[in-house]
Parts: sequence; C-alpha cells; structure tokens
Amino acid sequence: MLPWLIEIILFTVLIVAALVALGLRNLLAAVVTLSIFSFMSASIMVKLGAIDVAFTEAVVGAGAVGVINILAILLTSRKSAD
Amino acid sequence: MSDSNLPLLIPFIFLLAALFVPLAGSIRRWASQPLAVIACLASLGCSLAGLQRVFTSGTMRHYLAGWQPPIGIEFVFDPLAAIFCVLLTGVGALVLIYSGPIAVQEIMGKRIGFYSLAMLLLAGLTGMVVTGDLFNLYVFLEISALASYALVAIGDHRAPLSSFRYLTLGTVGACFYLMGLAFLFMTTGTLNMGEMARMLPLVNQQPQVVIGIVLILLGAGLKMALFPLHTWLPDAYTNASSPATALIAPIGTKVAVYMMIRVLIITGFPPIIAAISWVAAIGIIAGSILAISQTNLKRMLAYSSVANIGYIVLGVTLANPLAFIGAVLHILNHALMKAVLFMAAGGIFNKMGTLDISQLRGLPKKMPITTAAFLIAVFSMVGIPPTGGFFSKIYLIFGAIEASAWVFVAAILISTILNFFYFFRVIDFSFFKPYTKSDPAREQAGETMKMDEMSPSMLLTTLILSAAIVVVGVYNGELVDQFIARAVPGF
Amino acid sequence: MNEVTRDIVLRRHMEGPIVSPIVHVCIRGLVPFIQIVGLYVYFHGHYSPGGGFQGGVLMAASIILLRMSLGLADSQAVMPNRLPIPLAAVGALIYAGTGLFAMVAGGSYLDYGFLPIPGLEPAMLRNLGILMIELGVTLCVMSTIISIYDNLLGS
Amino acid sequence: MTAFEFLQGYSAYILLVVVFAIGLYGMMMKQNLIKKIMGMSIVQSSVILFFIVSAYKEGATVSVLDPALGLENPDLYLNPLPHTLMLTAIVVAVVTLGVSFALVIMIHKRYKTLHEPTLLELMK
Amino acid sequence: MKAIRILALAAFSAVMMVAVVHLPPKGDPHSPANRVENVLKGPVAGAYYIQNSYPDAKTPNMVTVILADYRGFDTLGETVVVFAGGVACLYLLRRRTA
Repeated sequence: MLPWLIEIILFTVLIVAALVALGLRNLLAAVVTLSIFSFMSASIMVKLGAIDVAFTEAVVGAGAVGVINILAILLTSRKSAD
Repeated sequence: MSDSNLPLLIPFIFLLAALFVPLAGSIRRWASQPLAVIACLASLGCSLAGLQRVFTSGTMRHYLAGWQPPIGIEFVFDPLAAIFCVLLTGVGALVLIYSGPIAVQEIMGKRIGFYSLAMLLLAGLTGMVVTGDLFNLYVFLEISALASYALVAIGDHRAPLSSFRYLTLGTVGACFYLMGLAFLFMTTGTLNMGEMARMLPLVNQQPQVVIGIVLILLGAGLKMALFPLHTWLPDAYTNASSPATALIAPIGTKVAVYMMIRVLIITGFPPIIAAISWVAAIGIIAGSILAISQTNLKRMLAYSSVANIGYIVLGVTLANPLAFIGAVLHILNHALMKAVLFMAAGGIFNKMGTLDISQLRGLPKKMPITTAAFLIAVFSMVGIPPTGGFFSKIYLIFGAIEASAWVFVAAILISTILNFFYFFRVIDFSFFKPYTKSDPAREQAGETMKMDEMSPSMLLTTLILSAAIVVVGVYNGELVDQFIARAVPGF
Repeated sequence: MNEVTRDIVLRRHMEGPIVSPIVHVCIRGLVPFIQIVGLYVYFHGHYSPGGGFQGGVLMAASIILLRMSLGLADSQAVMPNRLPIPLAAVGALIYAGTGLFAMVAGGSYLDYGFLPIPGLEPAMLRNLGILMIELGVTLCVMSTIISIYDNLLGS
Repeated sequence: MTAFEFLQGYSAYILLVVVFAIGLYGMMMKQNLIKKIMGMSIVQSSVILFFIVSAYKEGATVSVLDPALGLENPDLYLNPLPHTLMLTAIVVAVVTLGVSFALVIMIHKRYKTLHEPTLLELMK
Repeated sequence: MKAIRILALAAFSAVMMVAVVHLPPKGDPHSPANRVENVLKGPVAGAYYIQNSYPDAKTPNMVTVILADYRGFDTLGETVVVFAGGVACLYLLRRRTA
C-alpha cells in the first residue's frame, strides 16, 4: 500500500510539473519546471529499480539539457505568447 | 571474414565513411565528395554481391557479436532487403556524383557537412533495411532522421522552420513507433522480428496488439508522409538545397514504406490494413489535386511524392501478390523518377535562377538534354509505355482488380489523368508558350538564348538514371520474374 | 532581464571571464572533483550503475562549467574549439575499430571473445572489450556535448 | 481481480498515457517553438517511463549481481533489457533536443520571433 | 479547429487506455517479457541476460553487459546518433562560412 502511494504521489507531481511547464509564459520558469519533471521521472525510475536509467536521466535531464535549454532561451527570447 | 559478413558491411561502410569524411574534409576540403562517392560505390558492390548470393543460395543472416537471435541482434538479408539495398546505394551513389558541382554553388561553406550527413543518412537507411531487430530499427531510424533534419536545414532562409516542423513530426512518429513497440514487446517478450512473427498469431486480435500495430503504422505513416500526415513534406523538399532534395526525396520516404512492409509481414497483414488502403486511395487523389494548384516546380514534385506514396501504400495494403509486386516495382520506379525530376529541377534552378513554372519558357532551347531526361521521367510518372511507371501502374490495377476493389482501380485511373494535367502545365509553359510580341525585351532574350547545359557529371548521372527508367520498363518482365516475385511474402 | 542586460551577459560569457571571485574559486574547486567522479563513473560501470555515457556527460559538464566561468576565449586551453568533432570521430572509431578487430580475428562483429590478446579467457576478454568500447562512448559523448554547447553559444 | 489490485497494476500505465497526451497537447496547441520542444521531450519521457514500468517485478532487486542471491532464479532481479533499451532512447532524445535548439536559434536569428503563426506569416 | 484537435486527443487517449489495461499488470514476474521460457519453448532474452551475464563477461552489472556486448550494435548506433547530432549542430550553426 505505502509504496504504491509513494509512486502515485510521484506521478502526480510529474503530471503537475508537465502541465505547469507547458502553461507558464515565462520560458525560464518553464525550463526550471521541466527540470523538476525530469527529476521526478528519475525518482520514479529509482522507485522502480532502474538505477542506471535514473542516473542517466538525472545527469542529462537536470544537467546537460537544462544548460542547453537555458542557453537557447538566453539566445532567443524569454517570453512566450501562450 | 566470411560471406555472412556482407549484410553487416553495407551499413558499416557508410558508418565508417561518416566518421572519416569530416576528418578528411578538415584537411583537404575537396576530399569529402570523392570519399563519399567511393564509400557509396563500395557499399553498392557489397549490395550487388549480396543480391547475387541471396538469389542463388537464399537468405543470409549475420549474428552480431555471435549471439543467437532472441539474445542478440541479427541482420537479415533476404530478397526484399537486397533489392532495397541495391536501390538505395545505387541511387545514392549517382546523386552524390551529381551533387559535386551544384554543391559548390549552392552550399559552398557547408559541403563537408553535407557529405558527412549524407553518409549518416545512407547508413541509417541501409541499416533499417538490413536489420532484423525491432529496436535496432528504431536506432537506425533516428540516425537517418537526424541526418535528414540537418540536410533539410542546410538550405535557403526558410529551411530551418521547415526542418523544425519535420523534426517535431518525425520525433513524434518515432515516439509512436516506440510506444507500439512497447505494447508488442510486453505482449510477446521479444524484439526479434522472426520470433515475433512466430509468436504473434498466438496472441492475435487482442486489443493491445492491434493498437500497438496501429501505433507503429501511425509512426511509419508520419515518417513516409502518408496523406493526412504529409504536412511536413512539401515545405521540407521545397526549401532544402537542390542536392539535399535530390538525395532525400527518392530514398528517404521509401524506407519508411519498407518499415511498414516489414511490420505488416511480421504481424501477418492484420485486417486493420483495409482502412489504410482507403486512406492511401484518398491520398492519391488529394496529392494529385494539390499538385495541380502549385506554382513552384519543386513544390509540385513534392505533392506528387505524396500521391505516389499513396500508390505504394495502396499496393502493399491490398495484400495480394500482384499488388505487392506493383508496389515494389513502383518503389523502384518512383525512386528513379523522383531522382531524375529533382536532379533536373536542381539543374534548372541553377541555370535559370527560378523554379516558378510560368517562368520556364525557353527551357528546351536552353537545356535540351536536361529537358529530354525530364520528359522521360514525366512520361513514366504519367504512365506512358515503355517507361517503368506504366508497368507498375498496370500491376497495381491488376492487383486491385484481383481484390475486387473497383474504387481503387478508379482512383488509380483518375490520378493518372490528374498526373497528366499537372505535368502538362510544365511542358506547356516550357515548350508551347511563345514569347509574346507585347514583351519585346523577353522576346529578344528568348531568341538570343544560348544553349547552357548542366556540367557533364550532372548531365551524365541524370541521363543514366533516366535510361534506367526505360530499362526498368522494357525489362520489367525479367525484373519481376527474377527478383521481385521471389520477394513476395506469403499472403 | 531586458535585452540590454542579456546582451551584456552573453558578451561577457563569450569574450571575457565573469568577474566575481566567488564563482571563480568555487568552480576551480569543483571541476577536478567532477572530472574524477566522471572517470570513476566510467571505470566503475562494470560494478555499479554508470558507464560511458554518464561518465562522458559528467566530463562534459566539468568543461562546460569552465567555459561558463572563464569565458569561451580563456577556456580554449582546456578544450580548444576545433577539437570536439575530430575527438568525437575518434571515439566512435575506437568503438567501431574494436568491433572490426574482433571480426578480422575470426569472430562476428563486436564479438570480443575473439580479440587477439593472448593469455586471457573469453570472459575476461569480453570484460576488457566492454571497457574499450565504453572509452569510445565516453570520448564521443563528452566532445559532442561540449561541441553542441560551443556551437549554440558561438552562433 | 479486485479494484485495488487493478489500480495497483495499471495506475502507472494509465497515468503515463495521460503524460503522453499532455505532451501531444503541448505540441499541437502551443504556438511558441520552445514550448513545442518541451512537449516533445515530455512525450519522449513518457515513452521511456512506460518501458521502465514494464521492467518492474514485484519483490525483485536491482539488476546488479548480488552474491547473496545468486543467479539461478531470474525472478529475484529486475528485467535489465528494457533498462538498456531506454538508456539508448534517452541519449537519442537528448541529441534530438540539441539539434532542435540549433534550429530554433537559426530561426530566431533570421526572423527575430519564435511565435509560429507570425513565422508562417513572415515566410510567405 | 481547436475543439477538433482536443477531441482527437481525447479519443486517442481513450483508445490508448483501452489498450493499456489489457497489458500484463505492473510487477508481474510471469509476464511474457519477464518469464524464463516463452510460448515457443525458447529462451526469453531478459531472463537469459540475468542468468548468463556474469559467467559470460565477468561483469556484475547486467545493464552494462547488455549495453556493450549482447546488444552492442545498438550502442554503436547510439554513439553514431550522438556523433550525428554533433555534426549537425556544427554545420548548422557555424558562423564562418568558409
């Protein structure tokens, strides 16, 4: 029961993060929310025992992709119309 | 090294060349094109040797890392794969030879990039053809897709946005494919195509299998630009540079069709494909009608590609031997025709400076040989004997008649007429529209117009391909009996 | 952050170092540790989660940190701008070459059991082969991520 | 099967389908190109998680050899195959993201906007 | 137009959910992908990897062995994808056109 509840909570945060990331008009905030999404998916992977994949997802999703994402936003524009 | 290494070598040569081309290009910039052409010819040699061996002694298998199929990855080189490999490497080699002079003019600074990406594209496509593992297919799909996004983006100023739309739709297609693969994998527990083909009949008709297959077909449909999912294709082909279009247009979408054929063979042609043949028939008509309303030559050819993918998918999904032969023959023909048409379009753009159809007057006078090659391909497109297009359409029509699908026969015939219309506009503007008296300056220009042909290597490759169209038409009986008929799966 | 500030930030980023000494000291302290973790992740991939890709990304992260603090011009000494793509090609070549080596020695492609190193049983050869190709993956991933960063920044 | 068992077995899959749909929604409805890329990466993540969920076994441990457990009973370890496949898929996703940002930067350099309807207007 | 898209999306998710609830439930050690022997009495890849990866390669981490040995060609493809991404970014964004 408890492990299942933890999993459901993680999934809920995942979905909320995805919705917020798509809804925010400030792209920098959206990118940070997307990092939360990535971190939550890494947590779910840890919960399901996929340590290798979780490691990669954490390194990549919060590290490399975050940096590239923020760089792209700095080089283009920070505001989104929707 | 034993003979069973041949299927491995075909994509592997391209992989190695893709690594060496940037290295060689950074030392001597001119070296990139010869290296790419040599790699392509070597791979063509391997494909031909493999073709010969497949048709004398049967299917070849290569177990990578020595592990038997359910454990490791296997490469399967069967008749269908052999035909596709020869087609891909042959057309690829000719287009790469063709691209030499035109690449210098259109994409001077990015030539090395063009050739390394072309190598990666061909590696991905040939890998997709030879692999016997569904996940390995996804990896190769992504190699070829990334290379073609970048190739499209090296073009005029609108190219990046076209490429972006191609990228998003292509990635969604790949995700659909992976999702469908997840369903099939969880139901059967294997990724090997042969083993899955043996296991699926035991679990057929379950909803998750059917929806998994639909998802995979949806992904393949996005990649091959089947009619309602074609929105990325016209922009991408129009805005890319001429050599990139000439490389991607003939072979890029065909391999997605091959992927669809493979999946359908694995799943034993499920009943759901009847719906797809209706979609394809609508696509034939809609693509042809959309092509009529275009003013840009490349854009018109792109829409005609959408229509022709409709023919091929219709032939595959009718699920009888005649229609299947028609589909494979049409893949062959369409690759040759589109190569010639886009190569000629590249030459025309190079020399006339425009691709607007109404500006093409004086073309036969200026570029007679190119126009002749273009006309052969147009005849084949419309379906005039003895060119190849006539025979593949005949096979498709016979296949439709055998399936008693009269609507599809009508669709093919109507689209032939539409084909005639949209190509007639090009011929009309270039041949028959006189220089009006009201515009003396243009008339003057028309009379003094000198013959100004493409450079010899471009001309030669275009002519070889257009000769191949006629050869395919004349020897279609031998071709079908010797090769294609033996690649037909059991229905 | 308006347009002007963004331009200033980016120009500094590309041409000169960031002035803050705190950033400098922190990053100088961090980079060697990140690189050691990266190497550990690569070498220890046999026994724990990790391997070529993760190690490569960590190595790339350390160099990207240097790029951020020192600026593109001053961090050329660590990883010159033109190096990444040839290095990535070399990494992929190490991978492909190991496989080819095994094929020439008589096995299938990538069959490390046939690597011509005397005195080792096939299982240990496989162990070694895995280490070899992970090295190729590490090199390729590291240099590609640095290259993507450089190109995005320098465009 | 009781309702609770059903929920325990299938809630993860159902929620992942929801994530997949959210990603597709972002790609179809949002007009900013960077938002579209975010939707794309959400779709990719959902597919990756789908495979990972399928590899889970009740009462099994991480797929690294534990000498105390031995190797005889495969039920004691998680299925390592989907994990491996998804490592490859993550790498592919990252590289696609990098290329798409390169394209976005090219587009912004030329047209100074990332709003898709405006871009289509400008391209005419 | 917007309504049609949302409807299509909703229909798509509904169909997917129908498919999803027919899959083997999460955590089932006897689902086709997790069990030892498949319906054709052959080996299933996952269980084979668990049992044989250490004897075959003397490496305790099974994921590494599959990644680099059993399915090594996938990883070669992955490396080439990474390389392709680097080449694509380089030639798309390079400022100097020479």
